[in-house]
Amino acid sequence: MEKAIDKTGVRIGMWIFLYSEIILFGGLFVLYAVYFHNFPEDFATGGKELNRIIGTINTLVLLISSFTVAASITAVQRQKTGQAIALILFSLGCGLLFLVNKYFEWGAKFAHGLYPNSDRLYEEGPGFNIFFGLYYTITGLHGLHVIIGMILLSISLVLVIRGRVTAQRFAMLENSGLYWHLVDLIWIYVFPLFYLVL
Amino acid sequence: MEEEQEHQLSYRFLALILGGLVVLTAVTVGVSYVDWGFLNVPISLFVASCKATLVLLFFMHIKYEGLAIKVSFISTVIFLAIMISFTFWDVAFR
Amino acid sequence: MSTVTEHRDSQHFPAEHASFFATTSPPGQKGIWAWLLTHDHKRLALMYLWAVFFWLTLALLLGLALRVELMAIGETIMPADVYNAVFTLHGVIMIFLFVIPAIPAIFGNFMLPIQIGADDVFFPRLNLLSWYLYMLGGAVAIVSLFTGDGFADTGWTFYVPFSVTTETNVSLTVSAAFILGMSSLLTGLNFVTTVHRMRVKDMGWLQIPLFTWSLYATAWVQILATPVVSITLVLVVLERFLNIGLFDPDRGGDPLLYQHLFWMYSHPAVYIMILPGMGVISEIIPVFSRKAIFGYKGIVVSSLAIAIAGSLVWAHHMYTSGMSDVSVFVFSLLTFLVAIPSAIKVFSWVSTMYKGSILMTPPLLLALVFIYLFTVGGLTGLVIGAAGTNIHVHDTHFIVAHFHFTMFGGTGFAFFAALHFWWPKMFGLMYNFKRAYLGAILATVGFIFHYVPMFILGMQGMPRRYFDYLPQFETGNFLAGFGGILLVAGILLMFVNLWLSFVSRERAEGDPWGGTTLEWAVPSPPPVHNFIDVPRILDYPYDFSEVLRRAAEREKGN
Amino acid sequence: MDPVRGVDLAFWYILGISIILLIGITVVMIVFVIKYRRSKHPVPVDIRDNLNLEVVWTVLPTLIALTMFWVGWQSYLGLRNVPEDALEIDVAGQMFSWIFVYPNDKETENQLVVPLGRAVKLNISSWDVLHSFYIPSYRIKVDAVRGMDTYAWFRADKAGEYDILCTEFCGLGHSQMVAKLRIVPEEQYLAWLEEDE
Repeated sequence: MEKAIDKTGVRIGMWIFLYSEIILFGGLFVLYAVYFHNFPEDFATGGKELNRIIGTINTLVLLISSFTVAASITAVQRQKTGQAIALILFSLGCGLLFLVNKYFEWGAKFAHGLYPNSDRLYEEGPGFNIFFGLYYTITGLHGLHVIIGMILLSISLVLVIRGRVTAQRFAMLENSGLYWHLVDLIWIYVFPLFYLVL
Repeated sequence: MEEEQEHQLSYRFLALILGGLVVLTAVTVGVSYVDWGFLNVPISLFVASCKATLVLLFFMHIKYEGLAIKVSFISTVIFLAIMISFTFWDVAFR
Repeated sequence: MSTVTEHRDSQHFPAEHASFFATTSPPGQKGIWAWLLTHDHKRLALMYLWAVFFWLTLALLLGLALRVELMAIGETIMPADVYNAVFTLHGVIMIFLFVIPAIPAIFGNFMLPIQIGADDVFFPRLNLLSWYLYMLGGAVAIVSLFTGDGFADTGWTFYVPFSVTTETNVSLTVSAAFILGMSSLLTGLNFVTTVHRMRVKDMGWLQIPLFTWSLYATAWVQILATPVVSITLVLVVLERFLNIGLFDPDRGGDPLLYQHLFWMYSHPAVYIMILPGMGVISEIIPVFSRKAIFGYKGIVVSSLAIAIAGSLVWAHHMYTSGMSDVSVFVFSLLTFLVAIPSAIKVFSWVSTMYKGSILMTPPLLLALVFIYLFTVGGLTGLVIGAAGTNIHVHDTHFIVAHFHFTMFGGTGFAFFAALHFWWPKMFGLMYNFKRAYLGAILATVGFIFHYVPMFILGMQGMPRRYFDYLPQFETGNFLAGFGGILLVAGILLMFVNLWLSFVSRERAEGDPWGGTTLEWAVPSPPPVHNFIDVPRILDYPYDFSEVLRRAAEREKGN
Repeated sequence: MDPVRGVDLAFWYILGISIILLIGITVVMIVFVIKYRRSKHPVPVDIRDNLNLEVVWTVLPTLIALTMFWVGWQSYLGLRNVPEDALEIDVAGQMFSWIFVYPNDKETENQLVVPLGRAVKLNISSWDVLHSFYIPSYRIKVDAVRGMDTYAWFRADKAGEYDILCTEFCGLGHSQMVAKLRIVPEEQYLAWLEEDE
């Protein structure tokens, strides 16, 4: 069984997995599309309740972390282990920052009486309730993916430190990176759909 | 499997992409303060798709992948589009 | 069997290549661990086989219990709440633990790598994980039986709002379905990657055997459709715990959207269920006709067409749901177009036998029964696909009969056919033909007695999921129950007969039937490394000239 | 055309063609298995495909399928296009009975009485989970959904008693959710409408 690892095959496997993630979110986007069609005004009012600044900051945080993850692969390819470690650590930091931001954001919403099944959502009417229902489900699921992505990156980090990820063999890092980019990709759509609707 | 060439992207190039993404983010946030009527959603989705394309092509290296990944990715997107649009045969006409 | 003696000489296979039963992979594992930690696709296939046997038998008996309950009006052997839980359990087990995984996980795992000349699937460890997820999903389903307020009583469709409001243990049942979905998705991922990357160099896309083709098409549906139901089931659980209201009409939700999402997966899922079965039939018919499959390309294209078009027709389960008439129009039209590729396959199978040299064997008999039952299922599907007639029979016993004809008469009988076709390959043992024929005939007769009355009941207007019924439905229900007993008896006889092959230990040769695909070029049972040398690939995968030449030689030798 | 007749014709059309196809396929299959059995026909003929034949059996079924679609769709339209003079009655499904509300606010449970010869439009909704309103004799069925109005109609053309069933699984009493449709002469209906239950 002393065959060389078929990197393309591994990548195909990873991409297929990513497709399933895309469709997983896709189901929620179906709901978003339909309910947006049903309650456009409520969605606009709901969007105004969200903090655009935090949203923008989080977008930038994820974009930058995506960049550093992509760069860490270049670093590994150039056999600059030190740089790679620093870049992955930085990305993990960004992930953490994103979650902290999210925590405060959700906390603020809860303080305003906006949480699933809250009295305020009952009073403000169906469209508003649906907007926040979707907001919590989609950002919640996305947050979960951020956490999974961070776990994958941490594993890759350990492997890099131990010298198990090398310029010849970096499938694990590459796949964690792909996963991380996917998380970014989904946020790229979540951001305008929730924070910027008018 | 011997033609396995690894594509290496320079830091400078990746940073350039990041720059593009940041600019597009600024555009979409800026645009959102203006009311374009029913064009609001298409515009922000268009900008988002530009960003997504950049991430896919370069950060995710799809530009350098073989046909299998490219075709299957596009099929996935088409399937997603069908899921959303075919639901509207019902929702839009009810 | 004396009638089937055209085996390749066992001398072709040197004795030192011990079977995969005797060699562990990874090496050095002992006892039970040699199975529980194995990476070998063949061992995993057998592990699936035993698990599937268990679930299938359980679900068959549950189904029989349902029909016995219905044989007479009023409560006979179980009360209504038990009945509701039992039909849900029957559906959940049959769909998620038998019909979806059976053929891909058992025969796909075993044959797909061999058919393309590979040593194993691309991700062997992931394959093991899929098996554990499968077992975990089954375990969760069992746990949900005995915890909380009992097994879900919603039917396997889990329609909201009922599934959100009912007291029973829907959350756990749904989690089982979610885990099983993961398992099937990972198997699909593995198959696609394997087919793309591990084919023997000489094997082009149009030299891939049809069974592998059908699994490849299925795998894509598994990958792209399964996540939809995963997220939908997650939403049901979230609704139950957090009461978000995404499907609650009082709070802006639309219960019909649940149905859209559910069928977006579950309609393609019926093609996940049937396509591998069609692949099995496409292998069996040419082998026993000793003749090239008629229209290889047509079958490949129709497999892909079914996979693609099958994803466009989900809302034909919803004509009466109150969705828009435009939607009914579009989905009805598309439904009729999806019928065509299935028809093409049936025509191709039948034409394959034209001017062939046909040898009757249990697998062939079961394959012919498949064609008959599946055709009935498909044709009654036309009644259901048409908008006006659908309204009358929707959610009645007509539907029950229709989907059992396709899923059980189709996939179920394809599964039995595959068992009898590949059993000698998997174990190196041949079973008794007489008992196999008897079991198959009994099951077929029972099947027809069981489900044809249900068509009539449905036309008369008896709804499905009915614990009790009006007097006019009594005769039909009695007949159906009677047929059910025959059916289960026939199937159990088939299983017992296969089991008895372990007792009689009649050796089967590497190629007992005279097949052309690669699994017949390796010993039975195959060694742990499937191929010693790079196998030779036929230009056309169903070229029987070699098989005929060998048969002629042996004729001369006699 | 009367909608019931339309649906029945569609049934006969589709089932008829299906039965012919089924018999054809089955007979051909059996004939081949017997005629070309190995003991009589040891050497097969190598036929791999035939483009013309394949095109024919793709195009022809497509055309047949399209006519079936059309017949089915026309009969569906019959069920959906309500005559203007229809008598409107509100129907609500609940666990586990059907509630009928008449134009004069008379309310009945599990009993639908309508005048002979009139078209009747039923506006259907649900008070709790999904139900499905089904009158087999009139080939109508539509789900009762909370928060949504659906409808079905039929022409009460023959006096008598008919079954009304629930076809969407709704819980423990699903199979007990049976109501009666009574079609009575106009004057009897009017008298019934005024009496208190």
